[in-house]
Amino acid sequence: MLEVKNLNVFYGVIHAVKGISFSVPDGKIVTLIGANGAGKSSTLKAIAGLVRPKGSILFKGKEINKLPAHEITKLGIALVPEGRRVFVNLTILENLRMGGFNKKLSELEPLYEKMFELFPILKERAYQKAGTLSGGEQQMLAIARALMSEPELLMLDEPSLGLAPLIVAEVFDILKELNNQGRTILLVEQNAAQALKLADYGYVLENGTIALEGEASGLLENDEVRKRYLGED
Amino acid sequence: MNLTIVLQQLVNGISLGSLYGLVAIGYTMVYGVIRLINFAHGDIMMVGMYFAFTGIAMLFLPWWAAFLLSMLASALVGVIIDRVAYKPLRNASRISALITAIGVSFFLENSFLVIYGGVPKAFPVPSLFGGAVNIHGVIFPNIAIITPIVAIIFLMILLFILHKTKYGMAMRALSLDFETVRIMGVNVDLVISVVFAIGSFLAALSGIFWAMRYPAINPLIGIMPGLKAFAAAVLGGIGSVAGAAIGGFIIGISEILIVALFPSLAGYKDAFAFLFLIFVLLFKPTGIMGEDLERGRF
Amino acid sequence: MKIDRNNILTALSILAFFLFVWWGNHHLTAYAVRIWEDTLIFLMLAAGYNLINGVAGQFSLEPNGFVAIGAYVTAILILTPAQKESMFIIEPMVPWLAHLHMSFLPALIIGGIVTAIVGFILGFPVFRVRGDYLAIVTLGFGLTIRVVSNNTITITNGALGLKGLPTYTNIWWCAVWAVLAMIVIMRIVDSAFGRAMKAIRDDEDAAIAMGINTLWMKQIAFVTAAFFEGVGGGLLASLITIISPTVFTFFLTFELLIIIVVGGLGSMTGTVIATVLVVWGSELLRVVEQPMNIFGLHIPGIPGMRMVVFSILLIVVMIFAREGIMGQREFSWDWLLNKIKGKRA
Amino acid sequence: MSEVILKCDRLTMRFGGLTAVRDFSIEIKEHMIFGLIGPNGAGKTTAFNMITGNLKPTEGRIYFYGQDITGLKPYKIVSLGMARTFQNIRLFSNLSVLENVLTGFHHKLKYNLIDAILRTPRFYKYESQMKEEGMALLESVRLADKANFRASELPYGERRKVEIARALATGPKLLLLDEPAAGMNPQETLDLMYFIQEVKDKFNLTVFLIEHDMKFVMNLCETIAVLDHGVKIAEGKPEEIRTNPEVIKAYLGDINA
Repeated sequence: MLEVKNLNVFYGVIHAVKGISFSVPDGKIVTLIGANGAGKSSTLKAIAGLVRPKGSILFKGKEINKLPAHEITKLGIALVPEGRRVFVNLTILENLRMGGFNKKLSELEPLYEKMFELFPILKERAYQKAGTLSGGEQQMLAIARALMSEPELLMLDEPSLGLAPLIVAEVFDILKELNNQGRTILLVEQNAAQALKLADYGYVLENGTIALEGEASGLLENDEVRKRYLGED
Repeated sequence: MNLTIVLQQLVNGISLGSLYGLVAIGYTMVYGVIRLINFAHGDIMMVGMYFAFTGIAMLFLPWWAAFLLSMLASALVGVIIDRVAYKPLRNASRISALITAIGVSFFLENSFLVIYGGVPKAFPVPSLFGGAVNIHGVIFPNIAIITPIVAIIFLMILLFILHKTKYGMAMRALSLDFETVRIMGVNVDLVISVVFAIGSFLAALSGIFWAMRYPAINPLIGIMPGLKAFAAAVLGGIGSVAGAAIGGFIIGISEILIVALFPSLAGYKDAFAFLFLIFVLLFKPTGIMGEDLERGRF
Repeated sequence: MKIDRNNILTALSILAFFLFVWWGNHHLTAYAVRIWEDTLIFLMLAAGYNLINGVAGQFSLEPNGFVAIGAYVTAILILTPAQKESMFIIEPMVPWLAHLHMSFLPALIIGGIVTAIVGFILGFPVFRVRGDYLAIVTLGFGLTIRVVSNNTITITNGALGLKGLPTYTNIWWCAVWAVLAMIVIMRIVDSAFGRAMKAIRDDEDAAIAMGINTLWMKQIAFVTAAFFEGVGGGLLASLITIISPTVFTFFLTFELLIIIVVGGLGSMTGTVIATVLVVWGSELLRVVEQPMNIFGLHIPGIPGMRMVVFSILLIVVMIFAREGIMGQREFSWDWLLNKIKGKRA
Repeated sequence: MSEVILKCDRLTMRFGGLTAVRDFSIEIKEHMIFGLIGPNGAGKTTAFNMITGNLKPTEGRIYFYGQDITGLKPYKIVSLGMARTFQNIRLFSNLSVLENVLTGFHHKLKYNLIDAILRTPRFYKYESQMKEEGMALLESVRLADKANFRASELPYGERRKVEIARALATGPKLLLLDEPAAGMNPQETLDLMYFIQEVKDKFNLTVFLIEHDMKFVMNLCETIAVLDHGVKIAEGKPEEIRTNPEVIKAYLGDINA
């Protein structure tokens, strides 16, 4: 579904992503793990069109590298940004409406229902400001908001960041469920253990390059990964 | 002072206040989405006046056509200013954008000075706005009655757009989180352009009514009302459209009443808004309707 | 040892500068001397402005208001009682000011001190808020000063202004004050106070968490700027000999803003370079406002064109060269000596 | 028996209608490492901000070494001996590492503005003394070789250490760390754990920290308090917290399974 070739991201003089290539096959969960500053977020932002990269990004065979962010969203890629970034001054329903910005009014109603089914907590509080939600609830809302555009590819940037272990488990359960429903997922995580348990395939990023890649289960067994990213001795 | 005079002054104050309010809305909306005090906003008032003046006095258009064209053209000027001067600085520090805004303000004032000269021009007032009505022995100038009505109509339209349309919702969502709004599939640059267009349109509207109230216009005429409108926006809590309108009324009415009650202070009336502003900042730094300066909302 | 060497080099270059002033005073045209006087006064104003704006990062638009205060105070003090009596024709001057008269130096210093006091008082409300609000309130303050000077007829003679001021200002006054201002301001910058100001500029919350009394640091920067702007106003008043409420407009602030932005916000070296560039450039630009004859073609002068060019310049600098000439860097003797050594090696 | 360094007595913070922290009471004894955990938005940072004076509590009192410090200005509290770091590292990015540290000395500055302007002997004396102390401090946290780097040039992990060193420069007795391990990988986190332990012993500190990384908190802290929806639901030794049913329900989930 997604084919990234020789991707480079620069911030001024800083070379954040140095020519990485990877692919996300249909219906799979692929994860990018690595330390802070390894270039994981930059990669996601590049795919979403928030930074201008060099290289090639093919989505369903179409080159999207030069497209503006809102056009990329329309093609069927949604990003759940790092730190959730829900619109705190908007109600939960309005947040969902923002997620489905380019949907027709008639399409929205069933989508709301679907989201409320997936995240019952949102239904109870549909008319409250998103700022009143707890961190975990905001993460749910951020995922629901992304799903409102009915994306074929769902990208998540550190969904476990700053969440209680309890909530992290819940979030990962939901991702599993979404994947079971056939959604393709690209997941960026520092919480390597849980990301690899969930994913089909994993890439380890180090200093802007791919240091390791392989089946997620294989990476979980890899000594190097265990030592550096799972904190095991 | 008897009741008639009080009433007259009150109507006068409401009318002036609605002019400040219309300009204040532009400040507040632009600040709400891109966190920029658009110094040049007051000058858009002046631009609107000169465009309308050109339409009536030089192109001999009917007044309504001249007014409408002027407002549309001013909206376009607002959009161009944003695209040319502010957009390249979206990711720069706020101080850079603010300095640029001062540059734009200066540019507008001086290019109109170059084009139209520094000598004040007499603004042609259409007869509809020129007369006065006598209600039970109290004389009200037409303009003083029409102004608040027009202002309130446009305010209602604006509030409808903000709260009932998806683009209005996008404007409210924008407050400094461009990235997230962008990945919702929203063309953020377009939304920001719309904000500038609305703000400039209303500023031009206010400018035209200002020019009919005080019918001599010059290229520096926008500075003072612009600043007072800014004071009104802060007073109302910057980021809040309703607050801006209320702030405008408060500044307008108190300015008129103070001059009416203490004629000896008339010379200081232009300084009054700032004392008011400083006072507000001292005791309620977030304004009347505002809660948190760092969190925008309409 | 190193510090001594640098101090000696600095002292020598100041001496060289005064030699240049002495030479220029005798050999340059009156016009050139006048522009050097402008340049030096602007240098003092810009250095103060850069302290509050660039170093402490508080975006204030105070200069024209403060310069006006300094100019009025100095002017009132150096006018003779007889001059005042003949000038105040609408209403007589208040008696306690009408008989006050003193020489230039104390008048300048009092002008600076009064301005500093006004700045100190103004600082309390305006520094309660951060960022943009400061800009607009200080801008409003400048306009308020104009309104006040227009209305306090028994002190300022209202719209008629004050005329026939004694012309004390010469290049020596300007040079000595400019050097003094530079030394004082650079020493503040290069001390714990300057560090605290820069800390506030970079991250105010973190500065507070370091135990820095941020209001106090901002006040030091603001009051220092106010003092030198007040003195600069006094020098300008005696240089142009006529002041009125419309003399010190926002254009003055605007010019200073261009100077510190072009030089690089926070860099005093940049301020020096940019002051010379902008003041002299501004003189050259007068050409566009004068009628010209090119190949028999008569082009009328366009008043206001200079300011249009200026505002475009500012916008272009902000968009394409935000860091200005120097960024936040400063000239230092060590850097220069290393450079020279490097070339030899 | 060691002395109580910090005591919070029924702290409550309301923002408009929202109660961020309710009746928060803790006592921290000297020389301990005290951890505060809880889900995002539980009010941990708000509690910190009240203690450091950035927020004035709606109700309740704060005592530092028995002295009531409620409502004191942050810079006053710093000079009493309390320093903090921020969740997202906030260094002065245009200052050098050494200059960053020197700002921490500011509240006990021994020369005044006149000394600085006239460059009196006192200025030179204390300026060089400060620089020596600053270098000594950087030396002791093994950052001396980075002294002249601009803060923004350092890698993430080192920036966190500089931020802690800068806080140490204020001469604190109590050090508050707001999510020090956020954004670090296991290796960096481990590193930081030793660093904090080392700094604590070397500077004779009491440490109060907020953290999400369970491993980090459990290994480092002697006492842990758990905050949920602004209310303290538990306090105790790590093993007690780990097995506290309420904490498991609200926060930990079934991580031990």
